[in-house]
Amino acid sequence: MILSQIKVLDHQEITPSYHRMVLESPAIARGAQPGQFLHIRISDRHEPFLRRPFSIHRVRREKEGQGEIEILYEVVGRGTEFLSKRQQGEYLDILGPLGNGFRIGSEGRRIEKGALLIGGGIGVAPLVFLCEELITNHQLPVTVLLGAKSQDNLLCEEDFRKLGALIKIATEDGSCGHHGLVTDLLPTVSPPSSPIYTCGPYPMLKAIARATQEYHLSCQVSLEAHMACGVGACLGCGLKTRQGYKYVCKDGPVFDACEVIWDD
Amino acid sequence: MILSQIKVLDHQEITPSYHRMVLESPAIARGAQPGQFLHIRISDRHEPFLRRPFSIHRVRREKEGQGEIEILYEVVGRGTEFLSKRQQGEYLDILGPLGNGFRIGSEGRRIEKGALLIGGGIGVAPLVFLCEELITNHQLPVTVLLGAKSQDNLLCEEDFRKLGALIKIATEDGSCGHHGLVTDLLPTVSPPSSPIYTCGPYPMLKAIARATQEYHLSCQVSLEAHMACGVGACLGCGLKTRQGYKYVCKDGPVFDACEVIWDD
Amino acid sequence: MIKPNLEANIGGLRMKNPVMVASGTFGYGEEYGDLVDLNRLGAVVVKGITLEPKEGCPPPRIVETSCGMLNAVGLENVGVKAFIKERLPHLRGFDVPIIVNINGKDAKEYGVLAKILDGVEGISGLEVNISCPNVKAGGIYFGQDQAATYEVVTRVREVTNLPLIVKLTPNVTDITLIAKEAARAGADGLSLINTILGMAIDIHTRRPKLANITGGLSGPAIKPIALRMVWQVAQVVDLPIVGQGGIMTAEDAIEFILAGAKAIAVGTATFVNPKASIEIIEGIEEYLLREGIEDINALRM
Amino acid sequence: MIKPNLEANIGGLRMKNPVMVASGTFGYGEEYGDLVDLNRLGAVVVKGITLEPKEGCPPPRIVETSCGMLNAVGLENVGVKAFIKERLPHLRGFDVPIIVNINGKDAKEYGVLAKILDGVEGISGLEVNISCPNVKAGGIYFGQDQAATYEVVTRVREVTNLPLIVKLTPNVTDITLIAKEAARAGADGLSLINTILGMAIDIHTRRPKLANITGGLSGPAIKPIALRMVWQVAQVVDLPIVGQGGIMTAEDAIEFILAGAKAIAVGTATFVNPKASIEIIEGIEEYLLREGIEDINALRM
Ligand SMILES: Cc1cc2nc3c(=O)[nH]c(=O)nc-3n(C[C@H](O)[C@H](O)[C@H](O)COP(=O)(O)OP(=O)(O)OC[C@H]3O[C@@H](n4cnc5c(N)ncnc54)[C@H](O)[C@@H]3O)c2cc1C
Ligand SMILES: Cc1cc2nc3c(=O)[nH]c(=O)nc-3n(C[C@H](O)[C@H](O)[C@H](O)COP(=O)(O)OP(=O)(O)OC[C@H]3O[C@@H](n4cnc5c(N)ncnc54)[C@H](O)[C@@H]3O)c2cc1C
Ligand SMILES: Cc1cc2nc3c(=O)[nH]c(=O)nc-3n(C[C@H](O)[C@H](O)[C@H](O)COP(=O)(O)O)c2cc1C
Ligand SMILES: Cc1cc2nc3c(=O)[nH]c(=O)nc-3n(C[C@H](O)[C@H](O)[C@H](O)COP(=O)(O)O)c2cc1C
Ligand code: FES
Ligand code: FES
Repeated sequence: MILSQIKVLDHQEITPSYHRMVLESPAIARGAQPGQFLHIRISDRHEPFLRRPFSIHRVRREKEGQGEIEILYEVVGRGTEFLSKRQQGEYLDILGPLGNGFRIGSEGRRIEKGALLIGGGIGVAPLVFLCEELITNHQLPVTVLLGAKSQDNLLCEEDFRKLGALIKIATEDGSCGHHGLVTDLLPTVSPPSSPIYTCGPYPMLKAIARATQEYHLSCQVSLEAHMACGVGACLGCGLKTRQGYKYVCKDGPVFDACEVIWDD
Repeated sequence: MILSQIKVLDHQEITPSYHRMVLESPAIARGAQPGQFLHIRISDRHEPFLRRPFSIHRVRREKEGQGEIEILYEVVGRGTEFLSKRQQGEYLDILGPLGNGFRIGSEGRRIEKGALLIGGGIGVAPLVFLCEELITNHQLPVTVLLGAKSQDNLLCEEDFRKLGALIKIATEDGSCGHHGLVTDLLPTVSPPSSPIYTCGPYPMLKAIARATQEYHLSCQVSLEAHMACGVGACLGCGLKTRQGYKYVCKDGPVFDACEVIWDD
Repeated sequence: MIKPNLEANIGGLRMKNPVMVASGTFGYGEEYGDLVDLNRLGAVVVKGITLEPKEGCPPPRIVETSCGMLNAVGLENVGVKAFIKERLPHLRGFDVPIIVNINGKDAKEYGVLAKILDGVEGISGLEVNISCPNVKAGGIYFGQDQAATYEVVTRVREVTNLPLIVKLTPNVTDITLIAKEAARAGADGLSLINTILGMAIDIHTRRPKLANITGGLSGPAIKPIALRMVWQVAQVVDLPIVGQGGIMTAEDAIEFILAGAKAIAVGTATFVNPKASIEIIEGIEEYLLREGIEDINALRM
Repeated sequence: MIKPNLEANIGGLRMKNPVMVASGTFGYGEEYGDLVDLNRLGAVVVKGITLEPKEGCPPPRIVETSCGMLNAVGLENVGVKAFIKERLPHLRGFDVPIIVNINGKDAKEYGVLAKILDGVEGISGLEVNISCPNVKAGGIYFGQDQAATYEVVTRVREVTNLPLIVKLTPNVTDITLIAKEAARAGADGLSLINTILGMAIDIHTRRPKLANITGGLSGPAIKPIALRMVWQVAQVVDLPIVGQGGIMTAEDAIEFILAGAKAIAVGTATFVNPKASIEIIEGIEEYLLREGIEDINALRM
């Protein structure tokens, strides 16, 4: 956990609502795990007041002493809007890496058959980092199911392709791939027993959790909660689990789907 | 009184604390009087919360339908600091022109002998506009007494010189002109009976008011007060006068020195 | 789709929309004349009036705070007679209900004021301010005490049939108790909240920033508190509520309506954005259209 | 010039500087371990403790507001036994006074809690929280009532000689009355203010944003209110005050000290800037140096 002023190396608008920001931080790049997040101070004044959490989208740590991290974000409110105005060369006050990321080969078991990544909308953000880790460091075959409202909201297809993942797409309006929800694609995946890693809107995660529970599949979900501290101090991001309240920021944001008590 | 989004045409840092901003507004340029001010919204979020008042420093209205106004300001707190970061091409939400400016030839009497302008620190801002008006439109000889902490804080000497004013300078550290307060220069001015127009720190204005009252000189002071509305609606900028409370934003900011009840 | 109905009714006072401008933030309706078309507003609540002209507090009277401001104007006003003679005529020229905010030194004076105003042409309602934090005699005391609230409202009720809105102070342990007393004494509506007592100190001069030492906090900083109080009162008192406190946007206004307010008042926002009230009216209408709600009175949590 | 003296003493609890971290905003002192050197702090007030473990409120528990936040955590904690066994040992490793924030269901339970904690190694003082707005039984009720305040503090006072700081709620008509009762019952110090009850509504779902409906407002939005209450209490009660509510910077802290606080607590600021407390200590020292004040206890309005 590092708190520092970090330089914006690059900031690209992918579409008016999606932005990609590259940040210079050898220290965070060195320690970051897929699924972990950054807690970013949006303004040095009191509004927007709280920090905003963003998953680590990609990490580059080519040379010793160098390192870059990327976030991919959607403009949904005042904080992200303000963030989208920050320019190359400016500095951001960042706390991270925070939380527990995806466990690869959880409980000591090695994954042999490969992994299934399911991303909905902006939820793909942490999955690119994870995919790279799985393919490059673990030499595992990865299938990615990508879901979006429409082709315009489809993110990172190229990134996953370059990494060598097999990609299946679903859009709600049918403008690309399967016409329907990404969860419809679940039965089409083989082998059906690969461990699942997923991030996306709550209803999607819940549907996946339900499906995987039925088939006793290992499934890790990356969840969101409104956060104040990001480090477990405020107890603001409480999540109902079978072991009582856990904290999205400290115990998560990645949880086993089966330990989460899903809301209606 | 106009409320509009106004484009920043130019924004120059004179020294790290003093900035000059040129704004595009034919409508304000057309109606503005020396001594009036603009009420500028600093942020479109809630912090800094209130608008900030700035005197109209200069006006250009060369051609029909065109017009520029300038402010000259000092960075003293969060609002002016934030303002100093606005860039050319951005838009500012501005209410103005507001207030009652300097009265030239007050009470119907024409000024014959000329005018004496006394500016302390950033208080010179409205005097440049006034000086231009006096010299260009009223063909009056103008003497300007300029005071500052030191040579580095001396503002607008060149502007006054170009307009053709006679200038005398005092600095508190003696780095330029008379070593002492600008009020020390008062007895050196001739004719001693010119009407006085002044803006600057409160103690300076008070000293001048006292001196001019003794000699029964006409003296107009431009005063400051913390403001909310800027238009006379909140009664926040109350000023004690011999006629009861008046409002700096609506009745002023320019007042006859003799009507003000000066604080200790 | 047809235009949604925005009409509101506060205890007999009918408005074309639920958006008022709050007392003390819109002068006597002349100051923003060039910028705000009064005819578009739901109602105008004028600056607080007293029986005699009042000088108010010495300056400095206002201080900016985080997302808000403190004011200690101290009810400066021209007095009821000058108000009727000099300020009201201008307001009569508009097609908008005028609500007069009244302030007495004691219960009797509230009654005297109400009687003077009763029947005066161009006045549509009274807002009985029992909550000004910046005057020593009277003012805050009434609105912090159940019995005093009952007495003041009773006195006013006795002498007028004008719609009577009682303006409550948030500086209390349980605002519902005061609200209930106002209702029992015959109020037609409740206005809440007035400002919250606050303070600021200059660390360089080591003196309070306001000459009056303390002042009333307003603006977005207090919105969550105001909203909570409106919600609390709406649960237990069956009077229409004029919600206020930190409303800057249509979204804020809608929050208050969802919390149970029948109308809202825009206060400090006008200083920051003179057109706030107009933009809020437009924004509420757009929201209702978007959500497919035909009548604002059907908007509920 | 020599370094100014920053030492503070809150009813026998001696601190190297007047800057505490506030209850509920610093966990059990471990969470910010990497970033904040506990040894530099004046004191650490741990998250509120109850007799039995407490589950707290369902999520969502926090909402951002203008210059502040609402929380409805609901005093979730591991219970006093687990606290002593599992959390305290880590804290004992530091050279900083640990203050335990205690919360009972009734006056008796406050007494039981205090007795359990009395004499436990590593505990330097108790903060008796009679002001949590997010628990139904107990909690806010005590701090809104003079008699209940007196009773709770008396019960705690009977069983412990630890420095006793009573934490007051701002949700009252007159905080000085409650402060006086706490003093009369034997408090060694007062802590104010706790959060102010507030609310936020989602206009799209038309539901409250917090599962608990209402929550406690903290952050810079409430600073003017907190400052006013500290000043009011300091005028009439002769106990050292721990000022808090919206302190973000050293300047804010100094305002509280000028208003009459002997120490201050940094709460919500830590979420925004984990190093806020350390920067505030440094900023106070710089201010004293700049102003030529040799002892912080000499700093007065
Ligand atoms: C662990 C984690 C990782 C995330 N990673 C990403 C990412 O990689 N890319 C991305 O675009 N978004 C991500 N999000 C969501 C992102 O944090 C929110 O979209 C963002 O905080 C919205 O801020 P705002 O001011 O624009 O919206 P507003 O709605 O104005 O924000 C108001 C408040 O609500 C909170 N809030 C609003 N939406 C969310 C949300 N979905 N989750 C948590 N808090 C929220 C804000 O933090 C703020 O406190 C992540 C959230 C979490 C918890
Ligand atoms: C009619 C008028 C004309 C002015 N003209 C100029 C000008 O041409 N150039 C210039 O540099 N300054 C001018 N000022 C002063 C300028 O308004 C303040 O310096 C500015 O508001 C400070 O804002 P801040 O946020 O940087 O300071 P902060 O101290 O952080 O401001 C906090 C609050 O105090 C108010 N405030 C602080 N200082 C003053 C002040 N001196 N007068 C009024 N309010 C103040 C701010 O408006 C704000 O509400 C003028 C003031 C008035 C009333
Ligand atoms: C400068 C100022 C003056 C005010 N004067 C009055 C007044 O005379 N009578 C009154 O009932 N309320 C008065 N108020 C309170 C407002 O009407 C309103 O209730 C309060 O400010 C909360 O709303 P806001 O946050 O939207 O401003 C005043 C508020 C301000 C800021
Ligand atoms: C998330 C959160 C949890 C809190 N928990 C407690 C608590 O358990 N006990 C307590 O006495 N105060 C608690 N408080 C109140 C703070 O200690 C502090 O008094 C209050 O937040 C005002 O200060 P601030 O504005 O600096 O945060 C909590 C505040 C927050 C924001
Ligand atoms: S955000 Fe504070 S505990 Fe998770
Ligand atoms: S600033 Fe509102 S009356 Fe002058």
